[in-house]
Amino acid sequence: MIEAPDLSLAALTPLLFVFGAALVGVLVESFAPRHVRQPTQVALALVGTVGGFVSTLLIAGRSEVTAGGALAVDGAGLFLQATIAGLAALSILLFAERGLDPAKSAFVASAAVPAGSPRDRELLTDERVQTEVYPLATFAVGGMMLFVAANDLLVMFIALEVLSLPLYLICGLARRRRLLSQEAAVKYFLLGAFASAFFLYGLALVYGATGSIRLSEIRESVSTDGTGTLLVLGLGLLIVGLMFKASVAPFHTWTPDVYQGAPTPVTAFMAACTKVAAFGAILRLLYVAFGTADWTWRPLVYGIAIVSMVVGAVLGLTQTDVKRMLAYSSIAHAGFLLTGVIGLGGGTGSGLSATLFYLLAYGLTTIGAFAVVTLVRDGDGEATQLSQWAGLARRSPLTAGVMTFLLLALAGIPLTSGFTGKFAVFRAAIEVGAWPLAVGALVTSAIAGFFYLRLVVLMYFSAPAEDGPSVGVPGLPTTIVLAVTVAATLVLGVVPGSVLDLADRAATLVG
Amino acid sequence: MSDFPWLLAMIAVPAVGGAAVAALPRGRDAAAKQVALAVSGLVLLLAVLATVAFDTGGERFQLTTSVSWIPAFGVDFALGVDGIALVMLLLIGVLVPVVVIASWADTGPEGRSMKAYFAWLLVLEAMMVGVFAATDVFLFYVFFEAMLVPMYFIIGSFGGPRRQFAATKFFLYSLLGGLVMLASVIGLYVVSNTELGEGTFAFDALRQLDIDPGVQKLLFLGFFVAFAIKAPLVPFHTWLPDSGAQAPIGGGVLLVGVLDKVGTFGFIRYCLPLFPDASRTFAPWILGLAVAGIIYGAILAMGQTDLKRFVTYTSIAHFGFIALGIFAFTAEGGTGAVLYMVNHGISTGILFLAVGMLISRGGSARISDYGGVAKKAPVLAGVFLVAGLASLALPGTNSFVSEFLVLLGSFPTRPVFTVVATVGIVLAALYVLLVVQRTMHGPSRGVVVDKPFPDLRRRELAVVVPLIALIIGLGVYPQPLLALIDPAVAATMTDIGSDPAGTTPATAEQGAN
Amino acid sequence: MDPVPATGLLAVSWLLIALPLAGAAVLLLGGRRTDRWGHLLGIATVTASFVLAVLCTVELAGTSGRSVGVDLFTFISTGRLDVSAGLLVDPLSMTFALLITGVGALIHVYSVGYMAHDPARRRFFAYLNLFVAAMLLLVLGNSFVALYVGWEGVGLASYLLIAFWYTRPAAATAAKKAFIMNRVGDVGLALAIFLMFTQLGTTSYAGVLGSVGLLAGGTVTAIGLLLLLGACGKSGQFPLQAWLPDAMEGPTPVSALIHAATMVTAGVYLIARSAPIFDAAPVAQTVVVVIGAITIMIGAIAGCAYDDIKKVLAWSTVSQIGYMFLAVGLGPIGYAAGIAHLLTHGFFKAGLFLGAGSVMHGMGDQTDMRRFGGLATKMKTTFVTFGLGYLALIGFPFLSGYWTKDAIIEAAFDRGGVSGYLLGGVAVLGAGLTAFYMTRLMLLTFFGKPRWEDGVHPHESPAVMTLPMVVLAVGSVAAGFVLVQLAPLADWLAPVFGEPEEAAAPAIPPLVVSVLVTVVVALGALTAWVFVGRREVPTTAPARVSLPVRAARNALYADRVNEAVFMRPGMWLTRALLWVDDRGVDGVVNGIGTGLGGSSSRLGRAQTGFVRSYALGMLGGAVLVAGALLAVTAG
Amino acid sequence: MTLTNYLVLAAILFTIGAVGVLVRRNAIVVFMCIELMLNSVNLTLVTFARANGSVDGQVIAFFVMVVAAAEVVIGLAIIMSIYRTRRSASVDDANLLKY
Repeated sequence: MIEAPDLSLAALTPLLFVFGAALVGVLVESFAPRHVRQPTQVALALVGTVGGFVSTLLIAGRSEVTAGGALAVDGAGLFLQATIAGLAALSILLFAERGLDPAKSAFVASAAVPAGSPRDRELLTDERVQTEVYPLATFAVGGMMLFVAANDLLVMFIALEVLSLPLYLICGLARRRRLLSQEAAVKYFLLGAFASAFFLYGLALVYGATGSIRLSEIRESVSTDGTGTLLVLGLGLLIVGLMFKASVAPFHTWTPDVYQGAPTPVTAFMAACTKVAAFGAILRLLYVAFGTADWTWRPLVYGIAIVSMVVGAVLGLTQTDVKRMLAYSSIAHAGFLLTGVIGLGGGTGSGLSATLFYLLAYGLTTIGAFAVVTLVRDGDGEATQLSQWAGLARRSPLTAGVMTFLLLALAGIPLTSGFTGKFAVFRAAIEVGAWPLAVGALVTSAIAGFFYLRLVVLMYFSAPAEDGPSVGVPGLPTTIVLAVTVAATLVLGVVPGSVLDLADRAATLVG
Repeated sequence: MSDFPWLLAMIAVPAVGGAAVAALPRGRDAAAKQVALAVSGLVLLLAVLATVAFDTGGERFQLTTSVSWIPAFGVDFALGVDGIALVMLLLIGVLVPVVVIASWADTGPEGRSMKAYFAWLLVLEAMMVGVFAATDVFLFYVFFEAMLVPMYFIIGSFGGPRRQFAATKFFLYSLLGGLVMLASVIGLYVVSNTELGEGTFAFDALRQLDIDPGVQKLLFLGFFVAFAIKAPLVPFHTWLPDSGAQAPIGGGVLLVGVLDKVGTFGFIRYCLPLFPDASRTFAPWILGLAVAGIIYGAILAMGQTDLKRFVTYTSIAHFGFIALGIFAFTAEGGTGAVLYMVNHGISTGILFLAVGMLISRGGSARISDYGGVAKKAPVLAGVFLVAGLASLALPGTNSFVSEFLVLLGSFPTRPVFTVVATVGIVLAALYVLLVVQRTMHGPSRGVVVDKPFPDLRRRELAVVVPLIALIIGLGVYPQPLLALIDPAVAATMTDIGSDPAGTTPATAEQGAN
Repeated sequence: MDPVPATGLLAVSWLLIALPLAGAAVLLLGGRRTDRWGHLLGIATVTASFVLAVLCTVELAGTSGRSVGVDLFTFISTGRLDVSAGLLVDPLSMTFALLITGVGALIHVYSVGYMAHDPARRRFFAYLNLFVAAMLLLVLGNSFVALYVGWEGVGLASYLLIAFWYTRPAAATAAKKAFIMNRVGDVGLALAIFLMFTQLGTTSYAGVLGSVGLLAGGTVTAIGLLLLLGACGKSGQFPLQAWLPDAMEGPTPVSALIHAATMVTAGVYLIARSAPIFDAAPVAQTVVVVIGAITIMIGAIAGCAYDDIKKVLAWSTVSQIGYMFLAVGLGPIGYAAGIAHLLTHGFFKAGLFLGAGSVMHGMGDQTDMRRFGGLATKMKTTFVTFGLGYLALIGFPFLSGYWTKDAIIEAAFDRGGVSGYLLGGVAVLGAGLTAFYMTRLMLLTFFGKPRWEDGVHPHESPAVMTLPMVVLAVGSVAAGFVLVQLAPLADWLAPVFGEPEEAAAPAIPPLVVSVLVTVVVALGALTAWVFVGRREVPTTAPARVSLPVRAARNALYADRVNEAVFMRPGMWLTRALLWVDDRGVDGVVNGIGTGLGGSSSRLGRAQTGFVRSYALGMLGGAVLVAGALLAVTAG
Repeated sequence: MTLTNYLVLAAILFTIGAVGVLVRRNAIVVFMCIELMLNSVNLTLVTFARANGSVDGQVIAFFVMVVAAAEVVIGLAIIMSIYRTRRSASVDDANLLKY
């Protein structure tokens, strides 16, 4: 008689909530009549994500390893899960926006129809929408939340796939510019699969070296019989796999293409949530499994951080597409986040809470920024060309103002959440003596400042372009998103105290 | 009376006022002006009352307000002023209303509504007050950076033809410096964390730290770069001519008159007291830059063909004097330097305004387009001359006292640098009189003939008269300001290990030993 | 030595300065409203302070020690520096005060007529008042700082007055030149003050002059030389003499008051005032006398060659001030003599200028002497007064110049030794040259055939102009006798310079000296008559002249030198720096920007859009990562 | 015969797969190469499982297969859609997004 592994359902509520919602969503998709699907699916997805969010708050403070040691439910995990769920809820709202596109949805009516075919053209304006995107997204959210709680390389891998596979799909579901969208999907898929192969091989090597895939056990074996070549190689490959998801240079190459090609709400979702999830996993891997041997990977991460910041900042300078520009900005931010990871020191530094806060702040701001992108439209969908934004401030001061504020936050100007986050992570880095890294980061953020500024200059100081884009009137969902993100960006910049304390209290990793 | 939160009020009033102006419906420019004038006038009143409430004999920092802001970082929202900051607040209080009146008739490029301009002016005022009134380094930094935003929009939206370039250059250059400083700010916090057990940003606490010299050097450089860009010292100056030339006159006045002072203020408020050893180590180099700036700025000023650029280059020369006075580490030099900050704000302010009045008539900033203005607009010419004389530090004008003090104070410790700097006063005469001759004297030429070129109007007189009054008044009787500044500088000298009482005469020393 | 606090009338001696200053303020701020009565106010204020000066002098004479201090308010007090705005009323300062206000008042009166037709007459009087105020501050101030303030104040006034007719480019340029060259001198003065503060911690006369003894020899010399630099700038002494003749672009009363009688003598005052310093610094003194001697010659030589009546007088001023420098450079025996000459010179040179002005007035503002001639009959008063001034200047026996100049020459010889003879010789030679060029001037202007331009009808000037000339003429005749014989100035100034000491054994008996001088002067005059008086004078200066004459016409190329040494390199430097700033400093800044942009687009190429190259990138990255980790663990 | 050989073989297979991804144009083939990499990992896993004398590795291998299958579904769907649009499965043709 084998007894079942301990399973603390309470600790798993968030996950159960989200996955439950996703599964129900599948059923709805297959059985509910078409006209009720859209509202039902949106409702379901929101219930799932918001429910997940709330339940994490309810069980906040728990710190245990459960599911037979496969899952670690701890402060950091819950904080990240909450962040993911919350950001996901906002993204879902963006998905659900029906006011902007004349066809009432950003997603393709029928993905199976070849792009550009007569049928496709007639479907373009058809108000019929496919709703599979909601359960898919919900599954991805579940995968992400699982990812950050994984206490076991296998679970981590499964979670990785669970969050990736739906994303691959929904990247290709744009209603307009379908060629770009599909190309983005293909690229994301192939490269993602390629990366997960690396991750998997790393898993295998680590398993071979330590005889276990449980993070805690890896930690023990590392501290007892040191780090052999096999183990180190494994670690390297695992890092590659995770860095890919976090879009850290030099594994960033997919990011700009996919961000540009994917439907903007999806881009927002990926930019915010995927990053959070990936960094959650990175933190776990590096500190729970390899924290005692941090001397092995610290120099590497140090270097990668610099590369990522420089690549992001420099390549961003000459972008001509807003979404692409934001993609490079997200690469640079990945670098800044890594300074926070460095700042974790021997796991004691303030780096963990700093990183948690930064992820939250960055996620909110970036969703807001993409939300604004969805507003600025011309004849065929969103006007993402920088040149089209010229003189936007005259057309719609409010939109321009919101965008400017969010950009300043991304640039890290004081009184915005971006500044608080930067301050936190750089402080962490300097505390552990990594001041050259911090200085480098600061210089690169000055460089990055240029391209954020470029957009501001265009919007405010340039004469409006002829036949420029119109600013759509956002429906309720987008309005909520904008309100929340802007408010949060401001609050986290002006009175971040409480949230910082929260992150501080949450900053524990078990396993 | 002194427990009223003067400083908080001086930040809140313009901030709220700015928001109010921004909230006005489109096209209500007239209302915007009136509100802006009223608000800035109120701030001036507050500044004066605060000065009355300030006790020169009392604590170093007074009128303090402090509430915990971000406990996680040990940051307080702490305000307070010593004499140095207080005189700067007075300067702000005076200049902003003047600028508002001076910009009364301005019209934005491409027919922009000037409403935003006045809103930004008020926001800028709030930020400037904050930057001088902060006694918490983090808070100081926040204002230091946030201050860029309004000025960025003032230049970028209401400036000259190349305003986009100028605004971006201004913002990025300053941002770069600021971020480098941020590294030092954090470093300072970390040091305090290790020394005091819990990190703090409170200036007075940080002043007590004794920091390992090596670390001091690094931290000092971080702060120095930011301030050297802000001030600006040669060779970090090239953003100023661009910004100054493109900025609208009002913005230019505040940019050169107040914003740049944040740099020199930073030297004396933060660099010296926090990093005495490093300051002494680097002093020779900085003095080199300062003196180079005096000569370099003056010579370049002579070579300028654009009136606004001319003014900015004269300022670069003046900032050299200020830095000289600060890094000479004598009470006289320091006091002179601080007084210089105020005086330069006034004298360059009026010079900039006079230039603006010229340009508003001639419609050109090229020096060569003018000539013989004195014939057609004698009063304007007179004002320009007075401004010029003030900027060449003629005795009887305010600048003389400060420049004289700076040189006299620097001579005992740094004779060589001072001698070179003193040559600068000849160059100053040269560049001022050159421009006066080209534009004001000789037969009327260029736009002076083509355009109507009326003499000063009532509103314009209202702009210049108070400034001229200050120029003469402070030139004849600077003592009140000196009395304010003296104790603060003395305290700084104690921090850096110089004799707070001033320079001991060489002969007296011989007598002593 | 320390001045006693002021009482009675002296306590309000600050009114001396305040009155003209108030006048200036009213006239400048009042604007056109004051046009009608502006000039009267100007005269009133100056006259008032003259009267006050007289009364003060009388009272001062009564006080013991004849040195009274007036403390007004604290000007600058910070650190160890404590400058109080205060006055020092003593024989020296009052002597100057009298000269300034007296001659000043006369010239104000004269200007009423001279500027009658100028629309900006009010402004003119405002500036004149401003000048008088600044000059009085210069001489009455009780510290070197106060002196410095007045020093630059008069500089400003002179700038404004030279550029009074600013629409003339020449005037504007001359004014600028004057101010700049003065500033060069001011640098010296300023540095001297800094040095005093560094060494003694004070800048007041009492403090500094009282404790010269504490200073090291080198320091004293340094201070002395720096002060001298300042003096040279103000007084148009070598090497800073070039601005003074150009300053004649200003209206003639200005030349008379500022550039002849008062301001340019400030240098002499400075050196006399700092007597203790110079007495303690023989080297500095030597430099003073040498500069004095050189300047005597430069001025005299240049004076011989010019045809512009005002410029000749200007060069003569330069050379006469050279005499004064020579005198004060000689130390105790010379101070009184120098001041005496300064005063008499004030009278006759002012008179000469006013005369010249009167001539120009009658000749339609013509200044070229080759266009004058035969005016003696046309303008009798002018001729007589001018003639008296002329005689006084060349040292015609028993007129002012005779007494004071001879005293200086004697003192020069009394210095003894080679240097004594050298200096004395130069002085005598200078006297001869003076006689030459002044006689030439007289002949060209008042004698010979008329060479007037057509349509010029010379006429005597109105009484308001001639009256001051008459007064000054009287001064030119009598002042010397009064100051040297009747009521020796030396005794009056004793409290400042100490009791006058007679040279133990005069190298050459005074009588011999005066005879010698008189003879040389006569010779000079005769030569002039031989060269100029007997012949027909061409109305245009002959082009083909001997080298020395050409050199003299170019004022010994002083301007050329300035141009070659300062102006051209300066312009070149400016251009060079402009380039450096634009391409160099700013080039780097902008270059970084463009460079980043360029590298950005170049790196961007790596983002080819091909999945397979992305995969390659990732594989490469993976290899690097693995390599790095292995390197770390292995190493 | 030692287990090392298996590991080496797996490594070689992995490399072949990786190189294949780099050199082949046809999306399907590229995808198959990735599958090859996954399976090489499986081989590694089971080898280590034997070496460590635990079954974990083999269990993991099963998981991997399942995941791979899922990947196939998604992948083929995506590739199909783009193929139907472009009438070509060459990954090099999907090149609109760059720089």
